[in-house]
Formats: sequence, C-alpha cells, structure tokens
Amino acid sequence: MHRTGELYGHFETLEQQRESASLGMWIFLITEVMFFGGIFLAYTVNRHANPVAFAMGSNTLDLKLGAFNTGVLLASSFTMAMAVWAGHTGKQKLITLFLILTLLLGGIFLGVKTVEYAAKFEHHLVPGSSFHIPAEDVSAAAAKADPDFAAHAQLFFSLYFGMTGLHALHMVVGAGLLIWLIRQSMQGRFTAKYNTPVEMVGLYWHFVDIVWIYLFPLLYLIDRRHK
Amino acid sequence: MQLQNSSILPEQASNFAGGVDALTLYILGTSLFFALLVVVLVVIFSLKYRRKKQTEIGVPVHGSVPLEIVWTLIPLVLAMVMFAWGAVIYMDFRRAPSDTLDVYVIGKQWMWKLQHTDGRREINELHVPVGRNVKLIMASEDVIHDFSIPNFRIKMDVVPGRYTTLWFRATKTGRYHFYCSQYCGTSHALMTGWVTVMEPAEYAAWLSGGAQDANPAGAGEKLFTQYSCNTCHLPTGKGRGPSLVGLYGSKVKLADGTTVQADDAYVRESILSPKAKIVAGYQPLMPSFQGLVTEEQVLSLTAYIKSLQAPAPASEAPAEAPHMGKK
Amino acid sequence: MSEHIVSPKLYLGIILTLMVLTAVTVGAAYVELGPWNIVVALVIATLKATLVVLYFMHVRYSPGRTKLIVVAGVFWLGLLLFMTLADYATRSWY
Amino acid sequence: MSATESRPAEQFPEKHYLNADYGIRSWLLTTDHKRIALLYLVSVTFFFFIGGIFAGMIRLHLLTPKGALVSPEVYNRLFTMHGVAMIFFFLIPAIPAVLGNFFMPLMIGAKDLAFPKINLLSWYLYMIGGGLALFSFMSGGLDTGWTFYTPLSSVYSNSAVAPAVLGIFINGFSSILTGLNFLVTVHTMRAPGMTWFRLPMFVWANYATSIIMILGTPVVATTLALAGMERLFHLGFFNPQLGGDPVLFQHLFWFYSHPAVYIMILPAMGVISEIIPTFSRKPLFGYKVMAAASLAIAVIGFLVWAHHMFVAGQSTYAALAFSFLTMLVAVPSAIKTFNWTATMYRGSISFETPMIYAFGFLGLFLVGGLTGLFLGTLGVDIHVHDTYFIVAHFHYIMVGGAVMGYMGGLHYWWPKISGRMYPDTLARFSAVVLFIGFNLTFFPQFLMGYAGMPRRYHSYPPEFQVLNILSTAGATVLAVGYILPIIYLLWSLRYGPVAGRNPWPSTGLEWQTDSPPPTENFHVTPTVTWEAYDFENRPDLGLDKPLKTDDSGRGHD
Ligand code: HEA
Ligand code: HEA
Ligand code: HEC
Ligand code: CUA
Ligand SMILES: [Cu+2]
Repeated sequence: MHRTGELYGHFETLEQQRESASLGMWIFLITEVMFFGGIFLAYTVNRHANPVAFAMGSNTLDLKLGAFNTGVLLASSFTMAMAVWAGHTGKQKLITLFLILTLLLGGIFLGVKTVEYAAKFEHHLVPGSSFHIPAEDVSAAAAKADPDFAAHAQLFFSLYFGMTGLHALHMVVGAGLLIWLIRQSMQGRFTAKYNTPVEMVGLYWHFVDIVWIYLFPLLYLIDRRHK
Repeated sequence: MQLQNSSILPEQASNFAGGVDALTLYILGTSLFFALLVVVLVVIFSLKYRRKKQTEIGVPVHGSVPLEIVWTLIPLVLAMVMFAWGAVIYMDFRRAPSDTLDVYVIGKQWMWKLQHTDGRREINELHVPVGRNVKLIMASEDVIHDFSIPNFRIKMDVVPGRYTTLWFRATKTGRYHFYCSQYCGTSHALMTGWVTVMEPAEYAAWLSGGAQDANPAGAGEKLFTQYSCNTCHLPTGKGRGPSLVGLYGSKVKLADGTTVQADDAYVRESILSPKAKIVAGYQPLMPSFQGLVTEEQVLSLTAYIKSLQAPAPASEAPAEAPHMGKK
Repeated sequence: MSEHIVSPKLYLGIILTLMVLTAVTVGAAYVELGPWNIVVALVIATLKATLVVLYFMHVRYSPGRTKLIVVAGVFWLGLLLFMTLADYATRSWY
Repeated sequence: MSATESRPAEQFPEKHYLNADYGIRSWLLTTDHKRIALLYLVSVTFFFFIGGIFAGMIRLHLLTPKGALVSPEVYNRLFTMHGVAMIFFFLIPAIPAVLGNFFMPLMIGAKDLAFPKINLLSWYLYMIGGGLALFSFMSGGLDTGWTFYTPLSSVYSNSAVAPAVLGIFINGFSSILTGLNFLVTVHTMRAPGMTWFRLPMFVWANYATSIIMILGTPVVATTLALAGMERLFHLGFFNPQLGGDPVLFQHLFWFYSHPAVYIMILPAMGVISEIIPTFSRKPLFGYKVMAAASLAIAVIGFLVWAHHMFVAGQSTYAALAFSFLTMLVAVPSAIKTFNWTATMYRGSISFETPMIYAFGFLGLFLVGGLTGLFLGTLGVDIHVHDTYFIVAHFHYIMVGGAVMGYMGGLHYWWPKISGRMYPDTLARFSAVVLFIGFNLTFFPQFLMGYAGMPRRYHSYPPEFQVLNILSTAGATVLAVGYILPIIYLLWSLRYGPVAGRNPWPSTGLEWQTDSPPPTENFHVTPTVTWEAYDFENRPDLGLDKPLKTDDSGRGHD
C-alpha cells in the first residue's frame, strides 16, 4: 500500500479517502453508542431494583465538582469545534491554539475526576474487599427497607466507577489523539484542503462529551431531592 | 418407567400435552409441505433443465412480482397461525387457575427439595393426585435451574432471587421423569427425578403416611411470632400494619392507586422489600427481612399467611384437599 | 462533504445554551417532582446532546447518509433499552 | 469442470499476490486483503478442527447412558469449549473474514478494503482473542456452556472463565472492525459503473452481516466485560444475592447472540446466491427482493432475541411480542428459499462440486429453518426448550446451512484463490459423504429431543441410547467428509490443473482478473457495464445466446 502525499494507494482520489474516513468514523461512533448502551441498560435495571442504595450512593457524589466538570467538558467541545472551524478556514495558528485549549480543558476534567476518585478511595467506597459503608448509613437504609444496603451500594459504586472509568479511558485516548494532532498542526500539515484528521478527532471528542452529558444527570442528579 | 407406545410422540400425561402435540403436528405438516415442495421442485428442475450443451445458457427469467407476493403472504399467514395458536397455549401455561394444590420447590446444586402444603417433604420425587390442578412455586438457592416434565410438555426456569411458577393437571397415573433442563454446573445431568401421579385416594393415603414435618403453615406461625410480625399485623387490623387475615388471593389497593393480586410473589415481595408496594392507608414502616429469613422460611411464612383465611367462605376447599394450617 | 462552514458566533451561542441547560438541570434536581425528576433530567440531557450532534458535529449540514447513521444508532440503542425494559415493566401483568 | 476443457488452456500467471513477496514477514505484516483472508483461512480452520475434536469426544462419550469416556466435569468442558470454538472462533469469522475479505473488493472492482491496516489489526485481535481462548482451554477449561449464564459463570463455576471471556471480548473488536471496514468499502470503493443494484448478492449479504456486526457486537462486549468483572471483583450486576438480576444478563447476551446467528447464515446465503445462478447460467430470480430480504433479516433479526428466554421468567407479554417478531423474521428466509428454487427454473443446470454443496445447503437449511418455527412458537418451545431438539435445530442450520455454504464457497472460489482445480469427482463424493453423515448425526437428535432428552447431559436415561448410537455413528462419517477436502485441496495446490481466469464460467468481476489475482487485484480498474448475473449480454464468456424466450412471455421483467 504505497502512499503519495496524503493519498493512500488503494484510493483513487482524496475526496474518496476523506469520505471513507468520515463514514468510518461515524460507524465507529455508532458501535461506541451500543457499547455504552449495554452499561446504561445494566444501570437502569439495577437502579430500578435497588432504588434506596442508588439514591444514597448518588448523594455521596460531589455535585459541585460534577457540575464544574460538565462545564469544563462542554467548553472543551466548543474549543474543539473551533479547531475544526479553523481547519476549514485554513487558519493554521488557530488550529494549534484551539487544539491546545481543548487538551488543557480535557486535562482539567481528568484532574477533577482524579480528585473525586481519591475521595472515594479515602472513604472506602471503592468496590472490592476494602469496601465499607458506615454502620449508621446501613441502619438508616435498613429503615428505608434495604437491609442488604452494603451490597447494593457496592453495586452503585461499581457502576459509577465502571461508567465514569470507561468514559475517562475514552478521554485519555482522546487526549493522546489531540497531542498527535497538535504535533502535526505545529508542522503546518493541516490546510483548508486537508484537515480530515482534525475533523475526525473532533467527532470523537464530541461523542465523548455526549456520553458525559448523560452520565452527569444519571449519576449525580437523580434522587438529589431525597437529601 | 413408562414405555413409549407405538406412536412417534412421547406419552401424553397432562392437560397441556394434547394441545402441544397438536400444534407440533400442525407445524410439522406445514414444514413437510414446504420441504417437499422445494425438494421436489429442485429435483424436477435438475432433471428437466440439466445442461445439455457445454455453451448453453438458461432462459433469462429475472423475477416475478406476483410470485414474490404470493410466497411472502402464504408463509406469513401460516406463521401467524403458528404464533396465535402457540400464544393461546402459552397464556394458559403462564396463568395458573386459582384452585391449585400448591407444592413448594427449591432447586439447588444438584437436587430438588419439594414440600407439600401440609408439610410432607420429598427430595427428587413429586407425588401428585391425578385430575387436580397442581402449582409448583419454585425458587433457587444458587444458580438458575429448570423444572421440566417432558410427558407433561412443560418446563420452567427456577431463578434465584424470585419465584417462578409452573402449573399442570396430570391426566394419567404413572411415573414420569422430570429433569433439570437449565445447565447448572457439574452434576446438572443428575438433577432429575420422578413425578408419581396417583389416584386421589391413594394420594391421600400417601400424604398421611411417611415422615411428616411440622407443616409449613405451622412453622410459619412460629416464625411470625419469632420475627415479631404479630406486633404490627394484628388480626383486628388495628396494628401499625394491615391485618393479614384473608389477604391471600384478594386484591390489594396500593398507595399509588393501583391494585395488585396478593399472590405468592406479592407476599414474598412484601416480606423482602416492603417498600416496593405500599398498601393504601398505611405508612411505609415495615422493615425488610431480606437476608434475615431464608427462602424456606419465606415459604413457611407465606404458607401461614395463606392459611389465615377469613372464616366466611369455607366452601372452596375440595374434599380431598389437604387441610392448610390450623384453626 | 460538510464543506458548510459554521460561524464561530453560532458556536458561541450553542455553548452558552449548553451551559445554561446545565445550570437548569442542576437546579431542577432539587425541586421535588416525583417521578418527573428523571424525565426532566433526561429530556435536558437529550436536548444538550442534540445540540452537540447537530452543530458541533455538523450533522445538520451533513449528507443524508450521516443523518441516517445517527438516526439508526439512536434507534438501535432505543430498541435495546425499550424492548428489555418492556419486559421488566410488564412482569407483574397477568 | 467440463466447461474448462472446451476452452483454450490458460497459463498460470507469472506474478500474483501469492508470489509477490516471500517470507514470514511478508505475510504477518501484509495489508493485502487476499493475504489476510488466507491468514484467516488457516486460523479458522485450526479452530474448526479444535472444535471438531471436542465434538468427536462428545459423541464418543454419549455412546452409553452412563457416559463412556470422561467425567462430568470434563464433559461439561467439552461441550462448552466446542460451542465457544465453533461459534466465536470458527463460524462467525469464517465466511466474512475469509471469503468476504478475499472477494468483496474483487467483486466490486476495488484495489483493497477501505482500511487495509485495520483489516490486519482485525486479524491480530482475532489471534489474541483466540490465543486467550486456547489458554483458557488448556488451563483447566471452561464449563459454563457457550452462553455463560450468570450467576453460574460469574459466581459458581471454578473453571477458567476469565481468560475465555476476555478472549471473546477482544475477538469482538475484530468482528466490529471487519464490519466497519466492509460497510465503508461497499459505500466508497465501488468501481465505476458498479451501482448498488449491480452488486453481487454476496456483497449485499456481507453488507447486511456487517450491520449486525457493528450494532450487535459492542453489546456482547459490554455484557461479557460486566460478567467478567462480576467474577473477578465479586460485584453483583447479575447476581441476585448482591442486588442484580440474572435475566438481565440473558437479555444482553441474546441481544447480540441472536443476531449473531444471522452473522453466520447471511454470508452463507450470499454464497448460495452466487453458486446457483452460476451453475444455472441464469440471473438470480428476484434480485431486488433478495437484497431487501437480506437487509430485512439483519434488521428484524434484532427484534427477536428473547425467544431464547420463553421460560426464563420474562414477562408473559414480552414473550408474546418476541414470538410474534420471530415469526416475522422467518418470512424473508422463506422468500429467499423460494427465489433460489425459482432461479433454477429453465436454467442450464450443471452439477459441479459447489452446486452439490448448494443443494446440500438448501435441504439442510430448510430443515433447520423450519424447525426454528417450532421453537419460535411459544406453545411448542415450552416443551422442547433446552432439549436435543434445539441441538438438532441449530446444527442443521449452522453446520448443515452455514458450514455447507462455507464449503460450497470455498470450492466455488478455490480456483480463483489458488489458481488451480481440485479433483471434481472426489470433491463431489465427499460432499455427498458430508450430507449423509450429517443427517445421520443430527436427525436422531430431533427425535430424542421431542421425547425429552435434555441437552448438556453427560449421562442420560437408557431409552435414548439407540438414537445416540446412531448419532455417534453419523459423526464418524461426518468427520470423513471434513477431512477429505483438506487432503485434496492441499493436493491441488501443487498438482491441480491450472484453472484459468473463469473456469465455471461466471459473471462476477472477480472472474475477470487472473487466477490467482495480482496484488492490486486488477491490472486496469474495471468499468462495469452489465447487470449482475447477466449471462445473456456477455459475449466475453464465450457462451451461446439464450433460447428464444417462450410464449409465457416471462423472459424479462
Ligand atoms: C446460523 C444460525 C441460526 C439461524 C439462521 C437460526 C434461525 C432461526 N432460529 Fe435458531 N438457534 C440457533 C441458530 C440459528 N437459528 C442456535 C445456535 C440456537 C441455540 C442457542 C443455544 O441455546 O445454545 C438457536 C435457538 C433458537 C431458539 C430458542 C430455542 C430455545 O432455546 O428454546 C428459537 C426460538 O424461537 C430459534 C428460532 C429460529 C428461527 C425462527 C429461525 C429463522 O430465522 C429460520 C427461518 C428459515 C425458515 C423458516 C426456512 C425457510 C422457509 C420456508 C421454506 C417457507 C416456510 C416458512 C414459513 C411457513 C414461515 N432458534
Ligand atoms: C458452528 C458451530 C458448530 C459446529 C460446526 C458444530 C459441529 C458439531 N457438533 Fe456442535 N455445538 C455447537 C456448535 C457447533 N457444532 C454449539 C454452539 C453447541 C452448544 C454448546 C453448549 O451447549 O454450550 C454444540 C453442542 C453440540 C452437542 C450437544 C452437547 C450437549 O448438549 O451435551 C453435540 C452432541 O452431539 C454436538 C455435536 C457436534 C458434531 C458431531 C459436530 C460435527 O459437525 C463436527 C464435525 C467435525 C469434525 C469431527 C472435525 C474433523 C475431524 C477431525 C479433527 C478428526 C477427529 C475426529 C474424531 C475423533 C471423530 N455439538
Ligand atoms: C414495624 C411494623 C411491622 C412489622 C414488624 C412487620 N410488618 Fe408487615 N407491614 C407493616 C406495614 C405498616 C404494612 C403496610 C405498608 C406496606 O405495604 O409496606 C405491612 C404490610 C405487610 C404485607 C402486605 C399486606 C397487605 O395487606 O397487602 C405483608 C404480607 C406483611 N406485611 C407481612 C409481614 C411479615 C411476614 C412480617 C414478619 C416477618 C411483617 N410483615 C412484619 C408493618 C410491619
Ligand atoms: Cu439444575 Cu441443571
Ligand atoms: Cu435466536
């Protein structure tokens, strides 16, 4: 598979190559939707079966940090969209600038997430052998008809870590892609004619944002009123 | 063991068997018709249109819309008949009648524990009277099992964490194999046993003979005191909880305005997660007994609650039915 | 393909809307709405997601094929959720 | 093969994809879809034989009611590993990743798939997944059944579940990437003139298959990941003791695994749709309907999954809905069957090996599919669920249908893949052996199933012994039918007569290039000016004009 400039040998034209990349990316995102879909379903069914534990678990999450992070991620989506715009209009400096901003915001998001995770570790709310719920919480829950609260709370936290962890993993991959783009962009590889990689990574980044748009209310918001 | 009679179908020994077999024969007939149709056509075409000359080509027939419509609609209609007929049998299978003789079944790796309402226990054996509607109320202590009686043409999974039920009316006395049909680990193939269908008189004799544990309703009554259920559930209805007399089988009005049938699953849920359905007019005060009571104890409590029938309509119990509970 | 170039002004409008919606959904979580809390939260989330898909991801200006893919993906996710939950919802029916 | 003899002998091409480069690196780092297809061919064949050996042991063990060969623990591992090897590592990749990979680009006139590197990555993921599965087989085996039902698999089993689950998880991504690659390729890589309705049916079939792969596979990946985590970290998504629900696992598992059965059968249907027109020298009857039926199967196939759970404790009404939809999905298969039959009407039919396989497919798929109707019908399924009736159903449709289709495709395209011909008489003979052995093995299982013999039993009541002996006897015949082709196909690589470009002859683009094809597939990018399966207007094939269309007036539509 030889390659001439930006064109791989098995394609006839750049347009064909671009179209293939875009189509491939969209199809990939659909598989991601289904991938997360399975977990969302597991979350829904388990939450329905254990409402008390899920409500109490949800209330242990730090809403301020969660909301802040939502804002950060949305902002990063905005800067990403601007990077793509800069690509289309061929403003090379701006591409680099917006990509760096996106990376920074992504970094902040992951940083805040680490803080949240650390707090959970401190309070022994990480599923596993050291998982521990204070006795008064258990009895409070038992009064609300959930005597097996510890097990059910563990279920909430395993879903919490599973879902946010998978999301964070996607962010890390996205950050890697951004770094790769920034390096190319600094070499001036992207022009108004050729900016497919920026556009593709952009689609991916927005998708990861959308996942969070759903994770935030499902994990942090529902059942707040019970407090 | 029952020997198979000369017909290709296995012995039919329950109310479901005839219907299932009839439906099977209908589908078999339809299938044979289509299979023969296709095979005969393929053979005819192969003979008639076999290549006679090396460079010959076939007549370019591209298709025919009317034909496509015909062979879309005919299978569709036939398949819908299958669906509807099967659905009728299935609804019957899933909805037990109300006058059943109940047997509690607990599956565990790798045995079946069965208990009759009057306390008679069996392992890997089930005795039932011919002609009576019998309902198995089943729970599992570990993995998923499945209670299956081929001669009755029925089976149902036994799922941990909840009840499933299976009902039938045996139509022929004899001994019939039952199997665990859901793969459940190493000795899955040994989790089998026999259903013995007896004449009612014989059955009554069998029931009264043999070792008899305290009947489950009696055991349930003890538990009812032991777990202080009686402190809230006064028979007068003046306690913190509703009176449970006459509850079983009645319709319960819930706080959210809906009504539910008070069956085994409802009673079980009321004990294990009371918050799920709140009775209208009461506060959600009842604690859950999840983790405190075992599956068997839940069954006993249920049997006791069942025995708390309001004194008035005493007529419904058929003569040969084992009496349930005391007083 | 999506050679349509969206103006940065529009992007700015979208991001501001998204931020406002985030604030609204946080606020709504503290209002006692019974079962409607979930509905409100999810409707707002869907609104936000739709904005991101349509504008940031340019689907609004993309060819029909891309739109089809998006719709198909959402539809299939819906199938998975709806048909499974339909089982749970009707378990107690007779 | 007779058609070949009447044509001028052709030379074996000097330069082709096989000798374009040498050495192990040139294979392991290749991005040529044809070479990747051969990598897959070797690896799926390996897994087929692994699975086949397990099957042989299962059948030997079941010779006597008490079990003749192994302990219960081992027996349970045998059928589980048999199912896992055959489904995930043989049949799902078999036709798409071998024949689809090799021929889709050729059939649409492309130089390669859209993403050649991703194609190679797919194979590596497959190999890693397969390696983990083998590791699980060797480190204690796996005894959960191929369905991995929880809480048995996640809590109670003491076998090597985790590596197997991880292997299938990784293998899933191989499948997803293959599907993605195929979809994009069909959309963007078609040669000039190759419009959607000129695509060979095999391409449509793979297109439909790919849709299932990308929409279904991610869900099984999550499901197995959740089950694996539940096992490793004692979580409780599916474990009622910790608040989860075991039936949820079944929903998630079958959401993929039912559509997956169509991943297995659709490509085989595609192969049959190539073979029957070629050996009838006639266009496929109802081309557009056939294409639509493939898509319909792929889409409706997603709506029926819970028919595996009719007695698993789902709601009564959900069961009704799923049974209804199951009946609907049978209809497009019915349409396909009738269209294949009608394609032979007034054809010029010859009986080379691929056609014999196509006949085998037709008969066995019919039996398998029609027995599917018994299972989709609620009333009957409560009786036959989890009995040998099910085992017979799915072997008829997977082995009798899909594997027959795969073998047919392999024989049909072998001359193109290798450039050489195999001994046709021997090949036909072994196809017949396969057919006879197959029926002897699996027909008795319908009878034992309806009589009540449960599946996954290492010992069984003595009344079933006669039927079991028949079945085991059949399996030995079957084994012969699978070993023979290996021998003569390998033989033909060296000693087979040169096949030439278009031995049958056939209308597809893949037959326009050398056999074996050059690395870039076509020396000049072809331009398509004819419809699919149009023998009538193809002077280049050297065939006669058709007989006059007859009075019935149904020559053209
Ligand atoms: C390639 C694989 C494959 C395919 C294509 C199919 C196709 C079908 N399957 Fe099968 N099936 C399996 C593989 C497959 N299956 C496997 C592996 C299992 C067991 C899994 C396990 O538990 O381990 C299984 C189990 C299974 C069950 C669950 C049984 C149980 O566990 O209780 C059901 C129930 O509905 C079912 C139904 C069907 C139906 C209706 C079709 C239809 O698509 C068939 C359509 C075809 C036809 C109908 C024939 C052609 C039609 C005509 C000639 C016209 C006449 C038609 C009409 C009148 C409608 N299958
Ligand atoms: C593509 C899928 C596929 C294929 C091709 C096969 C092929 C075969 N299968 Fe199986 N089978 C499954 C998929 C498949 N199977 C699945 C999914 C299950 C369910 C598992 C579960 O319950 O979890 C199953 C279960 C299953 C059972 C039921 C076990 C039980 O429930 O207890 C049986 C029993 O007869 C069986 C037999 C066979 C036989 C004889 C073949 C033959 O066609 C194989 C023929 C091939 C060879 C024999 C290999 C070539 C020859 C050699 C390598 C020489 C050595 C040969 C001998 C020693 C005989 N299979
Ligand atoms: C602290 C008081 C209390 C105790 C102790 C208690 N219950 Fe209850 N129970 C209630 C209340 C209040 C309700 C009605 C509200 C509801 O549905 O949760 C109720 C409802 C029920 C119902 C449903 C009744 C109906 O009319 O539908 C059943 C059955 C039941 N309890 C059984 C038991 C059993 C068995 C025990 C002991 C193992 C028990 N209860 C212990 C307070 C109690
Ligand atoms: Cu219990 Cu199988
Ligand atoms: Cu299925």
